[in-house]
Amino acid sequence: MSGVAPVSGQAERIGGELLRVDNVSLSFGGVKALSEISFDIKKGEIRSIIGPNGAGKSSMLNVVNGFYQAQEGSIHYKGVTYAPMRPYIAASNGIARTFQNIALFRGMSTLDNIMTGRVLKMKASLLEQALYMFRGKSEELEHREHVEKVIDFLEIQAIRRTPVGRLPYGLQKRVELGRALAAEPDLLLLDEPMAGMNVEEKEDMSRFIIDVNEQFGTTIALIEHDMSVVMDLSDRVVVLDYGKKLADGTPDEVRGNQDVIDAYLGVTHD
Amino acid sequence: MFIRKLTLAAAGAVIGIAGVAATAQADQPIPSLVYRTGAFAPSGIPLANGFADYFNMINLRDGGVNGVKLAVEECDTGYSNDRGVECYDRTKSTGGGATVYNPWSTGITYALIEKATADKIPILSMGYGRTSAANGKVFPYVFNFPATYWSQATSVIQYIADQEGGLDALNGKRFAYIYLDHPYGKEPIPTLDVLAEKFGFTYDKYPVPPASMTEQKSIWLQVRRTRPDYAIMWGWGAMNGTAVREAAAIRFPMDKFIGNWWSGGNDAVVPAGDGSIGYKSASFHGVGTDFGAYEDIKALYEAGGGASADMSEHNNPLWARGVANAAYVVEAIRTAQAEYGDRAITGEEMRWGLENLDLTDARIAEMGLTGYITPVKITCENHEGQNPAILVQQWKGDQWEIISDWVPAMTEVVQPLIAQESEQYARENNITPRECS
Amino acid sequence: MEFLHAFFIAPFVEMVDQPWFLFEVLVGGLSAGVMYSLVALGFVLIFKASGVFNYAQGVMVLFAALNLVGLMEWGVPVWLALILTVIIMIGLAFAVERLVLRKLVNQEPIILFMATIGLAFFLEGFGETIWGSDVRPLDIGIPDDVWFVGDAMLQQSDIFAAVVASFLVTVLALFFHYTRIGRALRAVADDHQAALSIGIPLNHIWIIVWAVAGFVALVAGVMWGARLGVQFSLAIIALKALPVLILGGFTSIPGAIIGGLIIGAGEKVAEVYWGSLFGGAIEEWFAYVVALVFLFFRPQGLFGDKIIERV
Amino acid sequence: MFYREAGVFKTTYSDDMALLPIPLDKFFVLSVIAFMVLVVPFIASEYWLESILIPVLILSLAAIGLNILTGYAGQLSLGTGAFMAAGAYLGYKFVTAFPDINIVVGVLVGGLASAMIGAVFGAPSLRIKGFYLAVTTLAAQFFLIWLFTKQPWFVNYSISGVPTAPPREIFGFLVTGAESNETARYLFVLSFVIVFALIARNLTRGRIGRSWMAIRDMDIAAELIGIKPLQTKLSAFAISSFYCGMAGALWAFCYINIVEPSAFDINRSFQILFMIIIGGLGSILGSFLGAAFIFTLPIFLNNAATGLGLEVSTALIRHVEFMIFGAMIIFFLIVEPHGLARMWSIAKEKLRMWPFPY
Repeated sequence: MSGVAPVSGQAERIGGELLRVDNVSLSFGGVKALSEISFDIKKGEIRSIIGPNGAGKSSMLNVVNGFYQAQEGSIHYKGVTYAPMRPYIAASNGIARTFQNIALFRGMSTLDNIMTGRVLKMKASLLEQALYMFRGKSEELEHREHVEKVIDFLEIQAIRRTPVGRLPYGLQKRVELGRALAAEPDLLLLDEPMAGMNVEEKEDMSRFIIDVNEQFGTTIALIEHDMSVVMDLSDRVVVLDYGKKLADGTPDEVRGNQDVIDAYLGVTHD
Repeated sequence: MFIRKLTLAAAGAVIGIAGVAATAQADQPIPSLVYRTGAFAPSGIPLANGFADYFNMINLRDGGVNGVKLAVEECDTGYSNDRGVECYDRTKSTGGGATVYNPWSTGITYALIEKATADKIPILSMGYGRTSAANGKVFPYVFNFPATYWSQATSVIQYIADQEGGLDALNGKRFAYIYLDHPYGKEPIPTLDVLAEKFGFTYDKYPVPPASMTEQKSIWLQVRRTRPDYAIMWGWGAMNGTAVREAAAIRFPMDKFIGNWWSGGNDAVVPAGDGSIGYKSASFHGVGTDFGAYEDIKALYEAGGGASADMSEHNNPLWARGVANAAYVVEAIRTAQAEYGDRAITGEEMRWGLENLDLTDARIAEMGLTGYITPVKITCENHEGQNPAILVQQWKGDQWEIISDWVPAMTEVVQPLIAQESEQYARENNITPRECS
Repeated sequence: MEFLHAFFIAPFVEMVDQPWFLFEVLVGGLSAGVMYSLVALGFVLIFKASGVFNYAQGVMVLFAALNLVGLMEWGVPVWLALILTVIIMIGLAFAVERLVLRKLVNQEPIILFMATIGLAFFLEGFGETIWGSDVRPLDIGIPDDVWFVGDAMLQQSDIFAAVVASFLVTVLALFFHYTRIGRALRAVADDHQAALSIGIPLNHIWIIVWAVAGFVALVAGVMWGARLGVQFSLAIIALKALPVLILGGFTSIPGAIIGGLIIGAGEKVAEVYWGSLFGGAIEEWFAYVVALVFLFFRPQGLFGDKIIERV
Repeated sequence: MFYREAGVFKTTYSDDMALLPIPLDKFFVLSVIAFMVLVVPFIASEYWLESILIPVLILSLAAIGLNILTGYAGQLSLGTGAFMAAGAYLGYKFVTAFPDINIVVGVLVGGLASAMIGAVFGAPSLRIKGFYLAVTTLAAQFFLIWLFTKQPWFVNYSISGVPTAPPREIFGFLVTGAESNETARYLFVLSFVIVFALIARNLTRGRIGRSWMAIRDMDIAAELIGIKPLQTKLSAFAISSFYCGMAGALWAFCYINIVEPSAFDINRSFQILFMIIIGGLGSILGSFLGAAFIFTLPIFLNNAATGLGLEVSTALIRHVEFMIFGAMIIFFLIVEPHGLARMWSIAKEKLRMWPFPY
């Protein structure tokens, strides 16, 4: 992938451990989706999770932000242990995410969608909101200003008022990223942000991911199928297959791992 | 944000005014709060037809009452109280102001008493409505002759006593009271309580909710278990037919099942087929087509102005009741015209007409309604009439037959209750009872 | 204290005291339950095959019965009236597919649900415009005598209804298992693509299933009409099929039957033994409140498919 | 080119986020309100005030309530009538228990009581949705109406069970009861409706409104970005019921003047549902349009039949009314799921372009 700037200045960008997944196992009615997975994510890095279809990547993200509750194992985040993580705790502690199948609020405008990303930061009481006075008004304005910055950053000014249901796929993905960014997350989980995009859109999206990481110092966990994107963007990569961890390391390390190559080439396990 | 509504409203206004103007000023506007739709339609349709037929017959035969045509304006309430109020508001000022309201519903009557009093329009709730409104001192605008529910309840108990061999025989008896769970069905309960205490009988109450009145299985199971000596019913609409049917299904003796006069229409007995033979109900007027004025009604039908789709409906006591009600209204209009002149009278004048109504046997004979309606004499203080009483009729499989003489009400029981309740009402509403001299 | 006694002890003492009466109450309740089941069955058929929650099923029951009675009043013999009514219901299925479902394909379920509320109102108005709003007795020779079992009195019509209902369920079961269309209908419930691969267009599936539901509605209407008379205000009672579905699960035919029986028997027992304690008429809401409580513990119903949410 | 936003430049977010960012809109709404308050009482007949405007306004309030729940928060309710009844009965109870307290408080208390009951019946919404939830709201419908009919305490042990609304004054004018003047009642109802329509508008465009819509559009995603589903759904139920409760109390006090159950039966619930479907789901303006449309259509049909000199029976009109409502529901769901409100905004859009086709 040309056009994607090489990641630079790793030394000062990446800090200590932000999140650690410890021995997580998850099963649905007897079917194991994840078994004994452990890995960590460092502050400021771009961490990718890859693997063939059905490897349990999305399940992994779902466990991290508490949508699925793992039967075993724990999540350590910002020095606190959660077993399991809960969605509200995750969201209120700075974990935001996008979804594999776009999960935007289709009936709402771009602006409103992104505003929902700020919901945890708004404190106005019901009465203040009802009257649109005091904090009810000041908050709206203050957060609107922030949201406008996100809109500028993602270059979607023109579709501010458009209901997102009417937007093309690529733009919807961008709005969804905007909604996650609006929450000013410490950890951003991106579930296949480039799936179904053409080359140009992918380039744009890659640029946004790098910018987010560099400008705001946001830690990013990324699921992506496009290997070249993953290898270009990531600091470290976790490989899953059939719910098990296959490999973990820098892009180069992973690329050379025989198990990974087998898994991707479809060599049967024996 | 309101503007679109206004455009709509304006569009409606044009047609609305056109609708209002359709009734010419010179006619006597008679709103008719009917229910030709919904679960009460089986009872409401014959009533509304009889009511309309008599007025139209008068228009056809006599050209109105002393030359004033009667303009019946129907509004469908569906027997629902709130729609009754809507209908009232909608019709009260048409054609120079409504003459009198016949709500055909106790609930609607209750809802309209204050409104109509404030608007000075009388209500004739003939054999229904608020019993204590019989006290004309407190309720100058409400009339409920020729008998009230409380009177009827005492008459029914009296009739049972007659069957059992005297009032003493009531002691220790057990009755089932099956009623529509509506102001109508609740109305006689205070009187039944008094009577139960006075004569030593007990009664079980079985409310039937209006919304699901065709599902009475559990009630009749309980009746079957308790095996009451008599079952008394205050039912209406689809409830009547279902009750008689269920009673027949559990083999309840039909001659011990007595409905009030609203449970005595054909809709009560037809659904059960032969099972309903022997079922009894109260009444306060004749039944059938064997009366003089019927010839004129037939003429109306021949002229194509009749309301019933099928003239066999005229054997239904409820059709007869519509006719009776209309006949009372016409006579009250006549009475008022005698005082105020032969023109369309106002609501206030109609009130005077009702209060001075004195319908004698002689006059009834002139009307061709002998044996069909009962004489009444209304006074300022008594709006129920002088001799509240009931007839008992029995279903013979193809027609109703009157099987009793007039069974008088126990006025000594009812009058104190009326006085007590109406005085309490007057106190609560800061009404000073008027003087009747 | 007195209340506690009346609530927890007295009813059970009565039940033991007069077992024949309890038996009668149960039979009465079950026969009412059969009626709910028959309505619920129509819901399930349509829901399984098209994912549409057909609120109008109750009104369809009355619409079918009303057509039957109306035709009979015109002097049409019973057998012909039945056939004509079936044809009318099939025509209705066509009209619904063409005018409603086809235009709302891929809409959210809740939109379709609201559309069927509209359909219910339309059918009610349409039926009454044509046939009027009188209560009509329906007499097609269903026996109305009684049998005595010990002290207990059983209505033959109740037994008859139960027999017809079980017959109908058997026929439907056979239809689903042994005919090509039946198998296709089952397939479409699982996967629309699968149904297409059998070679039956989705539109046809819809028409068929609505027609079958119309037929079930006619059977329910006949049973119901014979018992209570035919008129649209019965639609309120037909609404009780909704709690039945919650109990039985939206996709299960046995669930609809058993749910109906439980609701029917439960509400009659509750009304007879506990009703007077609360002023009577508790069966108005009993079924709904049971459903509500049930939802807390088993949202998918007794026999329904488990709901798994995915992102 | 009269109606336009071009040339209107907003320099602050505050301007952009004002209730009505386009000056002409603002002027328009203000003049409509002024017209309703200052002109209508003088030109409308008693019939218009009493039989059309008052009920339409009250039903609009109830429709706003249901729209908050169904249109904004996506929770279908078939129990609107019951929540109105709760407001009417408990408001009545409060007003008669404390005769000296202002009637405005009485109406608000009716709303609050209904809000609490609404929250209780909304509790299952956490676990269930769609038509499952609709069935539980039916439980509310049947249970509450039964309760109010059966327990004489709610109607102060009145024999008939249909007590009349007690007469109460504001600024010396009677606004409830049979004796009250219809203009006073109209203005009383209108002020409630204006205030609470504005509040509803504020709520729905702010944080809580966005949370409702997020839950409606995709509840799982909403939960994952930190919107608490229980709190959000319950707030929708409570606020929706608050509006319905106030509407119920106003209906009983200022329109039919009696407190009774049949005004709040399941048909009322459907009527209001139809109002929001035809008016526009998720639109405050639509609530008004729908209420006016549904309420006046039968009157219109009636008068149209009479006006055309057709001898049509009252029954037939009622049946035809059912057919038209049913057909219109289907029509709107197919053709314009956003209802009259969307048609209005399309018309506005056209107006903005006028006279150019694009």
